[in-house]
Amino acid sequence: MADVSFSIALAFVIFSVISLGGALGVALNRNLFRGTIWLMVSLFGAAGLYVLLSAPFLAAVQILVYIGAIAILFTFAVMLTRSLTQVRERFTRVWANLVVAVLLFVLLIIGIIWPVWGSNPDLAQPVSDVVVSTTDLGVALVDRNGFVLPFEVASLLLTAAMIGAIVIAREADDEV
Amino acid sequence: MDVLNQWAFVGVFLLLAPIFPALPIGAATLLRPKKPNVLKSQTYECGVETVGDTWVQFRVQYYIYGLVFLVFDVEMVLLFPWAVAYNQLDMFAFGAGFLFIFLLADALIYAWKKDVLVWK
Amino acid sequence: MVPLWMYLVVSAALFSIGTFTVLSRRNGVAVLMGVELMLNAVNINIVAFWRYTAPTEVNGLAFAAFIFVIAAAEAAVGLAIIITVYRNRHSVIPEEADLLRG
Amino acid sequence: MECVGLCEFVTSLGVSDMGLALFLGYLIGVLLVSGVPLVTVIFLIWIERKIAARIQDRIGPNRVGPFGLLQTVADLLKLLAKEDITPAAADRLLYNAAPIVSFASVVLIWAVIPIAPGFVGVDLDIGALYFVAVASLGTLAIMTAGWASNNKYALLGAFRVVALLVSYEIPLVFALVIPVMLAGSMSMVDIINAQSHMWFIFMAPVAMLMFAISSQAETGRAPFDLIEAESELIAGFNIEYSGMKFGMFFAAEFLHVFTNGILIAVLFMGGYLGLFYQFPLLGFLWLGLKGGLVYFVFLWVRNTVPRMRIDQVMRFNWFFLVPVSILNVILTALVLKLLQVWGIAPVNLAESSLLGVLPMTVILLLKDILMILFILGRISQEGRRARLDAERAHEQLLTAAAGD
Repeated sequence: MADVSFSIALAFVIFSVISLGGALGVALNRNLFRGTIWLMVSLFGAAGLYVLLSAPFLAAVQILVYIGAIAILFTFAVMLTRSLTQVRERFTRVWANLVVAVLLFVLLIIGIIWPVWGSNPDLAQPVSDVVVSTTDLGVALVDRNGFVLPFEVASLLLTAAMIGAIVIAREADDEV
Repeated sequence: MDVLNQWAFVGVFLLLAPIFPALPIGAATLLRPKKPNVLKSQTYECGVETVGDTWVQFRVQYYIYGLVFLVFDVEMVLLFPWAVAYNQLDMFAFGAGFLFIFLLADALIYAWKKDVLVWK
Repeated sequence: MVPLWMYLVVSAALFSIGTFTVLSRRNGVAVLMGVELMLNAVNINIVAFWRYTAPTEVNGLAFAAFIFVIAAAEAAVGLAIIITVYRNRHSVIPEEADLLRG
Repeated sequence: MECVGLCEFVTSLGVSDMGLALFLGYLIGVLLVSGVPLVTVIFLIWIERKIAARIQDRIGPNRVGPFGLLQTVADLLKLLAKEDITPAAADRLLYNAAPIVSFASVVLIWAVIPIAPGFVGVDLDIGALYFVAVASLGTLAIMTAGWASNNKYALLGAFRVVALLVSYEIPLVFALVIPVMLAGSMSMVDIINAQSHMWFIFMAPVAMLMFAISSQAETGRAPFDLIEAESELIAGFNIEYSGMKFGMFFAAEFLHVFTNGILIAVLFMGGYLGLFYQFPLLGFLWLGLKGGLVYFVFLWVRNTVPRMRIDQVMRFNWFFLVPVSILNVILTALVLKLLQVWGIAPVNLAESSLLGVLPMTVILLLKDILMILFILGRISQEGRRARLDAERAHEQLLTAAAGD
């Protein structure tokens, strides 16, 4: 068993580094297109974490939705809103914001995560190795006592988002 | 454990997959002649010198295609579990799925009516 | 297995980086990228808690799936607004979209 | 974690460390699984050129080796020795990464394809979703290639291609829902097992057609070959690429077409199922035959149909493919559920029998035929109306001219 935990820990470290490194790339890169690629790297790392957390369905969805669709949308938006003169973007109040972010991180760690969950030995291991399947998710999504209302509301939200975005973007098209 | 076992295979595959195309490209780097000059490494636009910035303005049209695609793609997040579990469900589940797809089809019909999906 | 708090630390770090991006970038598209990072950090948190405390219940998975929907809707509408503002005012900087200011 | 299969083999060779044995086992597995597409792609280029030549009444490559079989090797050698120019204005990192990602995304699909009984890279629970997700990496690679080249035509070409690819992914995924729904699983092996008595092509021909058409568009083949509309876009997104990097985009496209043929064979035509498929070699042969047949149809279409204009391509997708595929999902779901409620259709297809699945096949097929007839009727109606409008306008023009 020792080998298994070691490889899982190794995979965890690798995916965490990918995820956080990509996020840093997003935060610090001045080139927006490269920023989009970094965002995708970060989200790819997060997909790896989902796999380690035994949620491969979410990992596949993460790749499908983010890298397949949201990345494309972001690149389109980058091209559509490029400033005519400056390709490289500016930052505001970097040091103050850095302090805020680091403070937030430290507060989250010492304020919440470590005292509540870090010292709890029960949570070093998952309570069970049995994990619900995608089928169970599907059953619950359309169950009368389950998630059927959020399921329909999600559809409504997507419809509203699509119509709203079309209305907004179409007006922009008329302007030009 | 079994699931992770399977995904370890995918992980190894993920590590190896970029190597297959990288190998011939790398080999080419070693073998090919390398005589760049200013003219060769210019941007190739039909022999004429490049005018202005590459990042020309694009129409919002492209964004709308991406947007509609995104919405349908996300719909799949919820539709695939539904389809997988479909054989175990009752008529109510069909109704729920139908309403779900129907609401999104509405958005598509709206997009039709507004003529935003026609390439202009 | 990796203990739960490690996932929480990664998620907290991701959230902080997202916050930094949202606060320090002036470009609206970059700000939205920061928001995506934050939503993703939240999702890692949810999935981690689900895995460690209630893996036999479907709630965690369903919740995470709905967050995908929300993230997508947010990106779609947010980017559309930024594009419109850019077309009208030739700026992608959120603070400069102040037509509604009294 | 137990050590089985290839891992056992590695241990028998004298590797004592468990973790290393597991890793080496995976490594050999990956090499075996990815060997199939990598070896086929070399022959595919020859096959494709031969078929294209025959359709166009030419002979095709016939100089290098017997029947020109070594033509690809000669091409490869040429590409290896070719100078590879990176434009000075390009984003070097992304410019070099794009062809690699493009090719890798296609090879990665093979991880979930069951090649023969018991010979599958990995039978993921979410196999169907996995291959859609992995294939979408290719779209981003094209976008990146267009942007990193820093060339107006490349960027414009990439934009058009990506708009086309994302549009055609919608009917593709909707068509994919049908086999998943019928089999009640996203695992490729389960989908094949569910077809052990009746292939899905007979239950859902419309879904298969949708899948095939959008696959053709996803690979950028005629009539959707706007990716390489040489005359309009001077080659599109890969204009700045030369040498081996261009070759990688090229190989990725060839391999993707064949992979799509195999995917259709797996999803709709029973994959490796066939006479005596239990012998792995025969199963492999069956899959190859079915996939090859679909692949041939793809090539046939590619070489006979002219290129469509981009507005026609988009119109065809948004006003025909997407609504039909949505309607197809709803109708199939309705009929299937009714049949299951009335007890005509077995809930578990794999454990049923030929007689058990026959009634539902007939009804589903009938439903699809009715749907096709209805759609054809609508199309002819629309066509007639358009013709009448045009005639009326013409007449008005004539009377106006006579009035002057």
